[in-house]
Amino acid sequence: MNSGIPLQYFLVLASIMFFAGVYGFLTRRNLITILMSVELILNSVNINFLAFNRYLYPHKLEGMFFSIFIIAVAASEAAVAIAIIINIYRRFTTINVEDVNEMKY
Amino acid sequence: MRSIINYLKEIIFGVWSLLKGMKVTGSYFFRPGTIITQKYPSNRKDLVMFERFKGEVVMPHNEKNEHKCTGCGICELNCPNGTIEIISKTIVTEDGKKKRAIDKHIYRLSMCTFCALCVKTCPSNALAFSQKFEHAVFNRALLIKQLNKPGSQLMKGVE
Amino acid sequence: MASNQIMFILFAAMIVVFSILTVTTRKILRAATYLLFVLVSTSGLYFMLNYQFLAAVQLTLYAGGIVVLIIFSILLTSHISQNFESSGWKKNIFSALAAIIGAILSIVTILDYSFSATTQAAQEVDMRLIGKSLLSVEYDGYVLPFEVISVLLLAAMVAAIVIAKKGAPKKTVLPNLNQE
Amino acid sequence: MKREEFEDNESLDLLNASGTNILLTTIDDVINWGRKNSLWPLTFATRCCGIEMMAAGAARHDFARFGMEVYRASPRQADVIVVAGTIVHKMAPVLKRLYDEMSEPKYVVAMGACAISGGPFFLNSYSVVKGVEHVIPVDVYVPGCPPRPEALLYGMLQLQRLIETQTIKSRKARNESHDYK
Amino acid sequence: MQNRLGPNRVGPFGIFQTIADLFKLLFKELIPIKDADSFLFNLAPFIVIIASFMAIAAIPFAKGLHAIDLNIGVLYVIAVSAMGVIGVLLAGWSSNNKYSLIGAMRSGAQIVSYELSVGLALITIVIMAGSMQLSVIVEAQRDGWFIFKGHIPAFIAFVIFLISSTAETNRGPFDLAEAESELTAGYHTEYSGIKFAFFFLAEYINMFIVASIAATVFLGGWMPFHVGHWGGFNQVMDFIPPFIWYIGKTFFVIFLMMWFKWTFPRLRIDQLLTLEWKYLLPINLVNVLIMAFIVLMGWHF
Amino acid sequence: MDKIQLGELIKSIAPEAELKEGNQFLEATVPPSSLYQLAKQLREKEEAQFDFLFCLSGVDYGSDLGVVYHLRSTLFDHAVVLKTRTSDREHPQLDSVTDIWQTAEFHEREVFDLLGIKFKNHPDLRRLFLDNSWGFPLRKDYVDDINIVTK
Amino acid sequence: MNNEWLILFFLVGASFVGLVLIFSGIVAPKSTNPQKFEPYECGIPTEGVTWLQFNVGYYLFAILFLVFDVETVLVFPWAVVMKETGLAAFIEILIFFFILGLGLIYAWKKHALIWE
Amino acid sequence: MQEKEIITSTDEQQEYVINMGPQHPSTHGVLRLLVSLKGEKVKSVQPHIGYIHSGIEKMCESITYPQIIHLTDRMDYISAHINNEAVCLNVEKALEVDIPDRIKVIRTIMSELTRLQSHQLWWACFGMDLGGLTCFFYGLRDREKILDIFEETCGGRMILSYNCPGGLMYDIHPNFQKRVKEFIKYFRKILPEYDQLLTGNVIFHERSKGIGKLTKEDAISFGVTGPTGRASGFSCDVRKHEPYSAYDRVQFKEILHTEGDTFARYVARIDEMWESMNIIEQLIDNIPEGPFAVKMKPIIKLPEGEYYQRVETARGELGVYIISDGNKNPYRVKFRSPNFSNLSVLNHIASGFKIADLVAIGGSLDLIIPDIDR
Repeated sequence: MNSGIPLQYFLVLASIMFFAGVYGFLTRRNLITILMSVELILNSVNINFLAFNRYLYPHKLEGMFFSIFIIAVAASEAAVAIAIIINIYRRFTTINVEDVNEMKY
Repeated sequence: MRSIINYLKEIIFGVWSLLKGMKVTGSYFFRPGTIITQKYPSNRKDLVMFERFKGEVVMPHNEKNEHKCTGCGICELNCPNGTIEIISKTIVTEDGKKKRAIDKHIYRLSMCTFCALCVKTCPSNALAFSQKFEHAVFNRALLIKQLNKPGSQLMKGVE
Repeated sequence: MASNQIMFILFAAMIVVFSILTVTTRKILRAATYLLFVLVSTSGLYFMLNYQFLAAVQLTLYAGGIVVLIIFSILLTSHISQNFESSGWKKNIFSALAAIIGAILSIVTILDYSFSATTQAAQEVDMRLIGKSLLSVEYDGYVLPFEVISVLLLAAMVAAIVIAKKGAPKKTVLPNLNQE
Repeated sequence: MKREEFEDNESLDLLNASGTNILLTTIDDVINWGRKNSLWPLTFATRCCGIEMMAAGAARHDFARFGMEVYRASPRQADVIVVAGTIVHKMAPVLKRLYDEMSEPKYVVAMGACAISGGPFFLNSYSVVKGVEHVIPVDVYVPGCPPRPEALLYGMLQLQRLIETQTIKSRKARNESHDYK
Repeated sequence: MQNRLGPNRVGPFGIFQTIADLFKLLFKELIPIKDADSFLFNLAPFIVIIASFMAIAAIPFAKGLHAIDLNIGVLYVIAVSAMGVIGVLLAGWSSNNKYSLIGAMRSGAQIVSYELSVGLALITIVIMAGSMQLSVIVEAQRDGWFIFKGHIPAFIAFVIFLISSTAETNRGPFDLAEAESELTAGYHTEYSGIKFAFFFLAEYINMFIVASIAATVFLGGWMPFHVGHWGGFNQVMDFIPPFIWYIGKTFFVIFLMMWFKWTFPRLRIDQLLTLEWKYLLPINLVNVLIMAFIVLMGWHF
Repeated sequence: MDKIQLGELIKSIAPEAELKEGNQFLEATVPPSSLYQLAKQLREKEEAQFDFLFCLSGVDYGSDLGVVYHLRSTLFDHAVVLKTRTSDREHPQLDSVTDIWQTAEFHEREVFDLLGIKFKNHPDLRRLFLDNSWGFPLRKDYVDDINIVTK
Repeated sequence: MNNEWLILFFLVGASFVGLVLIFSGIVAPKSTNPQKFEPYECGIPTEGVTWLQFNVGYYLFAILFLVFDVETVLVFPWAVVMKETGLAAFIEILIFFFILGLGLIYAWKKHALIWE
Repeated sequence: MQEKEIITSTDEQQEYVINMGPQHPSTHGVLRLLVSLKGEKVKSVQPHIGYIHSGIEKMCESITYPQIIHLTDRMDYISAHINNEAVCLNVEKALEVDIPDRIKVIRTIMSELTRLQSHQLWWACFGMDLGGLTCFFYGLRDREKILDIFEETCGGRMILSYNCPGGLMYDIHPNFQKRVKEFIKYFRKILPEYDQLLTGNVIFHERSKGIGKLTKEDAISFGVTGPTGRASGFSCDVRKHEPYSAYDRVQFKEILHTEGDTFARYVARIDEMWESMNIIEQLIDNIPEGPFAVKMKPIIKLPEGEYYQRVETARGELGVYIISDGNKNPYRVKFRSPNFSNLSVLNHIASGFKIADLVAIGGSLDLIIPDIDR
């Protein structure tokens, strides 16, 4: 079923995604987009986990469970992060990182 | 504990009240006899309006093409919004007298508010209401009607 | 080409294109939409790898949960006519350089390394298995993380409520700023 | 209902005569069949006629039989605007805007005396528009004050007949003459 | 139900009404809105329709008659139909219209909330069936539908599923997102012509999907109605083809949903969420536990 | 209270009031300056308690512009009509009674809209029915050749 | 293989919408009236921003939803094997639900479930 | 400086104003409400009216008294008959015409039927405002029955033009009594169904109880009359306090509630339907014989003076204030319309509730916009 697709392809794909996330994380100034970049990074990691699991240890489920837990953690992280973001917005009416920095006396 | 009982009570009563409402609508669903829809255009043949229904103002003519309108203008005067316009002419009667008579009784259906003041105040009962209600047209000009038919005459004995 | 190769190329292309678009677009809700596409394609990849449960989880939680949450917060905080002001080009270029160099390095490394393909037969991942190992307390059981997750969720929920309920901006804060 | 039973066949013939194209006729027929059987009115009512329009939509007269099932509140999705009631000078720009915001094809029915000519408020009134056709083009006039629901249904039948006569070309011509330049 | 006839003039009994509607909408102008984000504005109907289509894929219409028989069937349907809400949110935001935005926010909050109840109500049945594969669930009802087999918890789950799926499809008393008397047409206020038709279509497809899920999971899908040991009766029931059974049950559920819509006044947004979070969700959680307990003790039929 | 007692009461508050026995109500005409005080007293006096302003109409008397207040007490069920008029047709101004009867807010806006009488201390005096570009149509000297069709 | 079917349905849906849109775009009448493209607001020009003022209710519920969604998804595998695993699974899920129930009760008591 | 900019743009200062109407399904016509929102909460409502202002008061100054009837018909068109009655009573009072009992009784019956159909229509629309589609169909179904009675006698369904100064336009139709009795019998059976469908419904309770509270003091101060005022405990029924026509010879209760919320207004109207049926039942068998109109002069001229007449329409107290200078046209006519005052209270009672409640409150006030704008 996964014949013809070497494992490396998945890893390359994941690393492109990872570094796109990193790029976004570095350049973006909007808190929500930063969060989105983080989600990208987490996803690329998930792909890696699953690819390794499928290709190298197909008789086990570690990679998969790891991914599930990563997703669950990501969800709670996103919930808290967005609560914080929204609170910042309510306070400063902006979610720009730099503006928020300036307001921090 | 109290609050939990109240909570359950609330749910049960709520659901019960909803079911009662559903019973009403449901009972109608299973009684197709309660459908009261009139199948207008297909029931057009036997759709009778009430005799007093105010469809439009007409001037009844008898078979000899005679009407009762003397052209006195009382209806025009009583009309609240200028629906009726009377264009009169002078005619010479048989005995040689000059007399005012109606030339055109213009009735603007597009403006008529069916207040019935014209019909009621007409001294010679020349106007009446018809039961026709299908008037819709594509051209507004068609809603201006001439009530006296062309070539019609004043009915004998009406002053 | 086999059908799964086509699928892989399709998904991979979508992931690459949309993840780059996500971090470069100027409109915030579009970024979220692109992110959604990335996540859906990822779940497609999972389907391909036959991790169907995980794919569904990905769809439900990531695409249906986190993205919705993100869109919600975007709806609440930004306006349709708002674009990002681009951060300084210097910063952009340096970040791009860093990202690209990092990507190239890691890709080269990955391609260099030869993974030893396994000889073991693949195990069919069905729900029963997942459920059993999730609940088992044996060596490869995950009951502890399973319960810990619930604690984590509880913590997240409490935290979110505490933060959100903390209240609206206090008007008294603002005049002080003026005095300084 | 047969053709002879309708009022005002002359205007219809006039419309029919202009711009028939044999090649497009069948396509037009199909399109018109769809359009005429699914006229969604805009919920727009100002005075008494609006109540009669509601009555026409209710159980006894049941607009829905003609495919006018869905009263759309948004002009984007409505096909026909039934101007039910008086339009005053303050309302006229609003009506115009609503009409403009409707998507093609759109039809206008002037219902009742007020919409056709100002009706009861024709004389002596300082603020009533004397006829809605000063504001937007009207397709069918339904006189009455207010018209019976049946009369409105009859007007809708008339409108259906009007739609049958229209072709892509004639609609185009109609739109161009009424759009803002 | 409303003392009226309904559409009856297009074709016999008005069966071509929808076709006429569709034709008309197809030939209606598409209005690009000023200041709207046209990309997202056009994307929204895609997302909504695709979500509906993908959910249809997993539904077993009759024995063997379904596109995909995933081993996670139930979860898959939930997951895919969850995507629809994103289309709604995008539509509302990109129209640059106040009504749309409020409508979208409402429907977003509503759909995501009620998704939980749908999920938990289905879990109740999954416990009984021991599988998430829809075909297996149907097979498991060979000797009786789950709504009868599962005692009261199954019935409660059915009711909850009905309520929350009605809410999830923006129907009935829960149509706040397009509450006509408040927000004109809600999130699709600015959509015209065929784009609007897509939302309309998606709404109806979604209704069909949830109804058929309810029919499949609770009412035995394409399984005929059997009563214990009445051999003759059961044979008569078997004679009716499975597809008819399936369609019949689906329409029965759709009819129930219509009945709700026609009877009840609309809820307010806060009441709606209160209903979900304070009533349905706790009841559902308890219900799942009770069901698990029943299964544990083997008390079910 | 009957009409005579009411008349005495009004006289005691505003001696300059002209009383007239209408065919239904007691009518008191007062100058604009004392209207507000009279209204307030009538509202607050124990024995009067006119708490229901059931009609407020502006009238163009030809030379003067006036406002007529119909008052009623829901407690004693007696009624009185207050009238005031100003001869300044260019900038007519009267005191607002909005703080005494809240319903006056809309009624006064209507009077302002149709007759052009300004009310002092009105919280939100804008035109109610018509746009700002219109004249004051209820005045007798209002002409509008474009819109008004006469027979 | 099932997965191809998924793609197929996706493509059918997408192309259905796309083709119909394109077709409709060709055949539908167009007009050039500039008024038409303005946002609709009951026939009155829009005033102010078209952007909802901040409302806590919406995102609070979205967050709660996310948390419970995770929980629902994690319960599914349990539900499948509940029948076979028996008592142990029941106890495990009891703990799981209990902890989450605490969260719900907390939210309830904190009035987070009341719309503002 | 940058801080300052940020501070001025805090969302506290930004008004989110949403526009409901003039074309809006829930405003029942062309009322325009500017609603400032905070979240979904209504901060304040500003009614903008005049979108159907047709200058009736000005028009009345140039037409004769009988002709005024056709304009009052179109003010509050749902209770057209009662409006006409107000004008006729005022003219008759001014001319000191003695009206025979038959006319009085018929007028009263017709008024009550008008009130009934008005409340039915209100029920239908209120149900639809709240999203209950079927209410609309049931309410209008029963209303059609009254309209048939009207049409048989007066020739019009809503706009009756049945009153004229000095009596009635025509005599009642021979079928009138029979049909009214049939209707009352039918409607006594149907009205409990309304209760089952809406009044007892838990969703409806949630939507209406405690929403839009109006105290008695405010009701009086705002001049809120009719069922709306009586739901707040303001005893303002003109039929009771200043009986006109035949109201002094029938027994009926003045419906008073004290809660003053949307639910109380709803219940007040439902109760009023029962009372209306009681009144009709007392009168329908006792219509005295006599002429249906008093002979009046062809041109009616009111003696110089001022005349005020109030009646109780379905929405509250309608006052007709006529200043006559002795001509055939009135010098000034002022209609004190109940809806005008009822509308002014909207901002007061709707602030602080949600936008969905605003619709419910607006529905419960039962506003007819042309009556406000005149």
